[in-house]
Amino acid sequence: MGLLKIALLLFFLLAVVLPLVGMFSRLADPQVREVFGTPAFASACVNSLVVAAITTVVSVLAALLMSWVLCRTAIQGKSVFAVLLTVPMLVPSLAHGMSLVYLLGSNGILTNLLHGSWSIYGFPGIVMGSFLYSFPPAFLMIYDVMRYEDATPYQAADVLGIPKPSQFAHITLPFLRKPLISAAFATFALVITDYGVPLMVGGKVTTLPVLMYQNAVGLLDFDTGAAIGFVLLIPAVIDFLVDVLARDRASARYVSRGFDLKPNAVRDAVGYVAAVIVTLALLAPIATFCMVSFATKYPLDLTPTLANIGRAFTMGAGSYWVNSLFIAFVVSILGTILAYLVAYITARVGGVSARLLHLASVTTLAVPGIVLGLSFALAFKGSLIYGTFAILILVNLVHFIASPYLMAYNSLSKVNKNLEAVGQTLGVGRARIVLDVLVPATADTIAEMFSFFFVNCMVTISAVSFLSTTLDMPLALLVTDLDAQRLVECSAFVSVLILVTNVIEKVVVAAIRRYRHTQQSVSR
Amino acid sequence: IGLGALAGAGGTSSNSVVIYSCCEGIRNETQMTALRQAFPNYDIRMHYITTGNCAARLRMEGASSEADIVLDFEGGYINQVSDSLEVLSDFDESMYCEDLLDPDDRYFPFSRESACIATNDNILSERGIPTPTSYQDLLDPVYAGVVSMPNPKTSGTGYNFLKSLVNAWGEDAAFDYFDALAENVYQFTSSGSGPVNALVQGEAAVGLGMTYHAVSEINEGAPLSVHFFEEGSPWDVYGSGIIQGRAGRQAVHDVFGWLCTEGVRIDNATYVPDQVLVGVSPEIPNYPKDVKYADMTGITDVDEKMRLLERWSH
Amino acid sequence: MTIKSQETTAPHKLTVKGIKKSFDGREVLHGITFDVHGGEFLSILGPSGCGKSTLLRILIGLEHPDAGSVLLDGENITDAAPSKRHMGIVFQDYALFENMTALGNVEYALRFDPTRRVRRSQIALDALASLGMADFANKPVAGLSGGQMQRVSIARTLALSPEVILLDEPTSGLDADARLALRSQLKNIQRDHGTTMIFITHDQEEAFALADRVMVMGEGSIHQLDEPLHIVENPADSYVRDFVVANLKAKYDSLARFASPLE
Amino acid sequence: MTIKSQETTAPHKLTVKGIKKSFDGREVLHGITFDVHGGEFLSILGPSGCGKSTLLRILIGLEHPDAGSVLLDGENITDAAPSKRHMGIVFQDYALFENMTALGNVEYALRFDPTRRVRRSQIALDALASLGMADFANKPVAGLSGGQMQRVSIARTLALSPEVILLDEPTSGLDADARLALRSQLKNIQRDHGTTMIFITHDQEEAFALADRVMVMGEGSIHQLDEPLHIVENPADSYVRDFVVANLKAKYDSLARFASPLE
Ligand SMILES: Nc1ncnc2c1ncn2[C@@H]1O[C@H](COP(=O)(O)OP(=O)(O)OP(=O)(O)O)[C@@H](O)[C@H]1O
Ligand SMILES: Nc1ncnc2c1ncn2[C@@H]1O[C@H](COP(=O)(O)OP(=O)(O)OP(=O)(O)O)[C@@H](O)[C@H]1O
Ligand SMILES: [Mg+2]
Ligand SMILES: [Mg+2]
Repeated sequence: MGLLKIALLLFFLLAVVLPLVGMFSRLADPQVREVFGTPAFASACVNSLVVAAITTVVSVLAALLMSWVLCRTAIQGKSVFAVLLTVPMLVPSLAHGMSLVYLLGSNGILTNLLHGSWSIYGFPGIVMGSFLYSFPPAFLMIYDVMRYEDATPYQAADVLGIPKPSQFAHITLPFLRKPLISAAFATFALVITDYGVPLMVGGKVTTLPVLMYQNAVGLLDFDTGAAIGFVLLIPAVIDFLVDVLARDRASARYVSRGFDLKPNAVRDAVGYVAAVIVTLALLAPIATFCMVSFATKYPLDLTPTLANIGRAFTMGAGSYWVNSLFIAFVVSILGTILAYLVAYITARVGGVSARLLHLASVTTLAVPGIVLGLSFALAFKGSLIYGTFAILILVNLVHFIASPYLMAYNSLSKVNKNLEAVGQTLGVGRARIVLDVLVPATADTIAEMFSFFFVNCMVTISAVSFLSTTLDMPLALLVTDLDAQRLVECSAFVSVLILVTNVIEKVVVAAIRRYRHTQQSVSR
Repeated sequence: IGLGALAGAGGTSSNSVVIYSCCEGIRNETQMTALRQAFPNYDIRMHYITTGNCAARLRMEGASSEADIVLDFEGGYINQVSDSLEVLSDFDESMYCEDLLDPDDRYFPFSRESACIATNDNILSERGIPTPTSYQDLLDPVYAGVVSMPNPKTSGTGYNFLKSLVNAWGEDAAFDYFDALAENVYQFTSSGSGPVNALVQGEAAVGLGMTYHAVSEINEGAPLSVHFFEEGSPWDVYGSGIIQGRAGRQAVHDVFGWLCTEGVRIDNATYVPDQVLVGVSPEIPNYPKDVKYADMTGITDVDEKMRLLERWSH
Repeated sequence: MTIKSQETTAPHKLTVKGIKKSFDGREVLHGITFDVHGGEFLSILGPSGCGKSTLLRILIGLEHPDAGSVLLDGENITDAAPSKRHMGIVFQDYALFENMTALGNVEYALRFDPTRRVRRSQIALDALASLGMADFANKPVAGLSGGQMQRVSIARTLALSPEVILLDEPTSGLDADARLALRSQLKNIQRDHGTTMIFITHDQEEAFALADRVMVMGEGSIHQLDEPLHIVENPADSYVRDFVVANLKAKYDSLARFASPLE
Repeated sequence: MTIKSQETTAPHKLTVKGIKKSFDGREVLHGITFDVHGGEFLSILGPSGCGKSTLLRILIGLEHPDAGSVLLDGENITDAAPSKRHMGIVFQDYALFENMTALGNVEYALRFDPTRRVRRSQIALDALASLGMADFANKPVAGLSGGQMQRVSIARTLALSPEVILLDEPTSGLDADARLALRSQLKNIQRDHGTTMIFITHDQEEAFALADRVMVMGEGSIHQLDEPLHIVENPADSYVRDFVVANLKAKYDSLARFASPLE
């Protein structure tokens, strides 16, 4: 056990702490810090803050609304809506930016349909695009809590004669305070560190990640890139602190009663309308790039064709797809094992090093991909793994480990605390209890962890763009490359390919889960 | 953790050659088809890479790069990483136009890529916007929100426009101009192909982009036309070079030798007809002839580029 | 104490007639009929899943019966909203508003009651005080012990001066000491306010110790409803005899060992 | 029944000497010394947080004392591994392996015991049968009631024939009926196997009803350890008198109303 703890701590030291420390040590040079005094930096800061703040409000409110609709109204097809609302997570953020142009740009489909004369470039575009990819995680965070809320306080309130709106304000909102805060900070950190959407529809609005991209990739000025990366770390670190503090105070509640929702015409109508509007808003852009990917030449010739598939594969989509699948599988397997081991130690073994491990793995949540990627490039260049699949696997592993870790942590914390103690008194070792009892008991969580790694490896751009070679390049990077070669239809098709891959992965995992559950209920 | 074992399959056997090309896909394909015919025994792999990424990689990795050869790499960027390139003393440079040559012989010209003001004529007429005839025209409020330009910070094409006007009008006048133009630009795109993409999609009515991009779209039926103003067409040399330490390999030597002769000829005749080779000026349908080039003195000067971009605020 | 049940009038009488209820096609209450006298303490005993909670939820209107009716003082309240029945309910898991203080929990509902709105702080404090919780008024409920939370929950109900209080296993979550303390407080409330109490418990000794009458339920029906002593003397059937009375005897016997020193 | 505690030898004696334990600099056990006779049923009573569970965890080796020692039949086992102490422990929350059947739970540990490995099915079935759970052997434990789960948990411990069984509030999660049933089964095990039982509960009546001797704990120390009748007759101090004895009396009084019909 002690050896395992040391090995894991060493892993985080080498893969997280050292690269970041190495990168930020460049800030010691006052010349590097000069960027903080420039007007471009100041305006990028303001832009980033404005965009992230607005998007956070919109995403979290929409997430709250949809959670309410799915948990507190009697509409039909809730599980379908719940799935559809998370689909935008399955495509790269860049694709959202592109699809907004197809849909709402000056010559966009909807723009022409409605004879609109708006311009989405700039703040509106960034906010809309950021909403698309930040809504699903915010929704999941709130929905997962609201779904398990106990109904008895509401029944007590009904008996006491407390009106429904007041119940919402004084029971529901306080109950959701922590998840709302967590979701708000997570959304904020997610939006403020993304460069995919602003690059596509940012107009003249430069945000911090774009500035970092311009400096590191455009001007080859890694020092300035590192300096901006440091600033990008700040909101994420605040998010992390808030989250950790809020999480630790969370009380473990047990459900005693679910809500029995009697039909209510007005409330359910509101529910349907809201669910349909939000779902359409999220899916229309995705539908658009699916359409573009099968157009002969968008927008001049919309005749459907499969030619873009052939072209995309000629341009290497096939081998990049294999690269992505390979990376995603290896990361999902190694990552799940690693996150589970760490969670086992922090949730069930304890001790000082466990607290350190918890901190280390949650900290990775705070490191933006673009920062992580650059720090890896600077730290590992010239090492054995540089330019190989190994570094891509490592960077994805580190980039995405926090959430699966927390999933495992929460689920392992819920499993009976005394199992290992019983094992010890019965003469059964810890490892056996893990394999024979804990793993089966948390199998659903393990599947979820695997899925999380997989999907994110398929869509990520920020962390890998500095690190991949032309041989091990993942598919998502092809989206920008094809766009830069004026092959927008092929580029849209690559997004579709990523989407389809992720959908298949989700379906397979869901099928395996269902199979397991039916097996269990048969034996019952 | 045995991640090291998963190292990529990037083993370099003696007859393999890896080329990083900043050319578009179709140009690469043409080169590859001809290369395979010329060198059936060599294992040649060519990969598209965006200019910025290529530069960032070479800056970071230097001589340990996976690539052996870089192809069609923008002059400003190639100078920024020229430390990582071999001095090309073995090859003959007399065939190239003199104004394209690198005094340090770190690269040979591959293409002369020139830029234009392209317009989507459907959009212009729909909105009743006149076709611009000068840079000053573009400051007219009728162009508000319909102009697209690549960002000089991330795109060589963008920088070409900036540099050409700095040379023509002096630095202050040029920057004043772009500050005013920014009022009408709806987006500074990160890649050089962004404006032409936007024109094709009908997002922009006027785009500052590559001539050959616009012409290839015209030849595919897009309602675009190309225009040049009196300051002349901004242009730049795009070069090829060998990564430090690779020139000794016969395969690399052969392939590079082919690329900077036959390769240039083919590309010049098929895609980018601006003159590269002495006495060779091919024609391509719809490609404007007798283009007046802008004065691009100092376009490959790295320090100058850094100084000017420092001042660029968009 | 300023809380009083609706002054003067005699304590209220609850009449339950032929209540039936099915869930998913399975009938869990097969026609339940009984009266509760005003001011009475009625304990309901019965095995898990026999329908005790369902019956209580129908009485207060959280569930609607498939057949039968509920009358309060002769008035049919079967279709009345839960808040209009002059009843209160206390759940096993307290069902407190976790983000508020003890006082906040009790005051909250009073804000929506026009007649009590103005004096709500005083009423709430009095209700807390009557359960010995005055000192905890400004504590957040999340920090209280189980017994304290249950008292806040009862005070919250009491503050609205209900005529009937329904208690669904209010002592189950508490340890033995808190249980004993709560028992005497419930009896005090019944005595001081004349409130009718209907009390579900799994603990036979508790049911018999507290009740004026005990109702023994089997699956969805009533086996016996009578005064404790009568049930012990004349169990209605073998179920009541074997299960209820025998268990009481076991407990009595184990304590009787200490009879003389305890006397 | 084929399960026997280590044959022939007289029941085993547990000696606890000067046990001290601190957590985060706060001492929660201030030097606990007592003997448990072989085959005895010892109940431990005490307020929440007084250190009962900590004491039990030290006895079985899940926690190491800062000072003091634990001896089994004179042999110092303070540093022995939990599995080498011939003791078993049962927790309030059952701590069952939820993915297995009842039989699977009991069999599981036997797989790792070379001497019982071969006959493990039989041993496990016997253990379940001795707690009346034979019919549930092939049911997944997740579908069982609390009382049934607790019996599986006890059977799991019993299958390894421990000399001492430690029970940390095994009845707290159960309803009154399941509680009473479990009580008699625990007494049966003690009688049939001669197993020493150390039993924590919050229920005074339960503690006194079951125990050969009762240990009343205050914060980190022992107030009294004596036979039930002696404690009731001669409480060691006012804490024991006011809290333990007075509560017993209240319960006795409430049942005494039914004394004559119950006799
Ligand atoms: N909302 C519901 N939907 C479906 N079945 C229900 C519902 N509420 C109760 N039941 C079923 O009705 C039966 C009676 O339930 P009820 O809760 O009234 O029992 P109970 O006597 O209170 O049991 P316990 O002592 O365990 O609380 C049970 O079989 C239960 O599963
Ligand atoms: N692992 C631990 N770390 C820190 N403090 C602990 C630990 N285990 C117990 N304590 C503290 O030691 C004291 C005694 O705890 P213990 O669980 O032994 O009490 P208990 O008598 O079993 O209480 P209860 O009746 O509530 O179960 C408590 O104050 C508790 O908070
Ligand atoms: Mg119930
Ligand atoms: Mg305890």
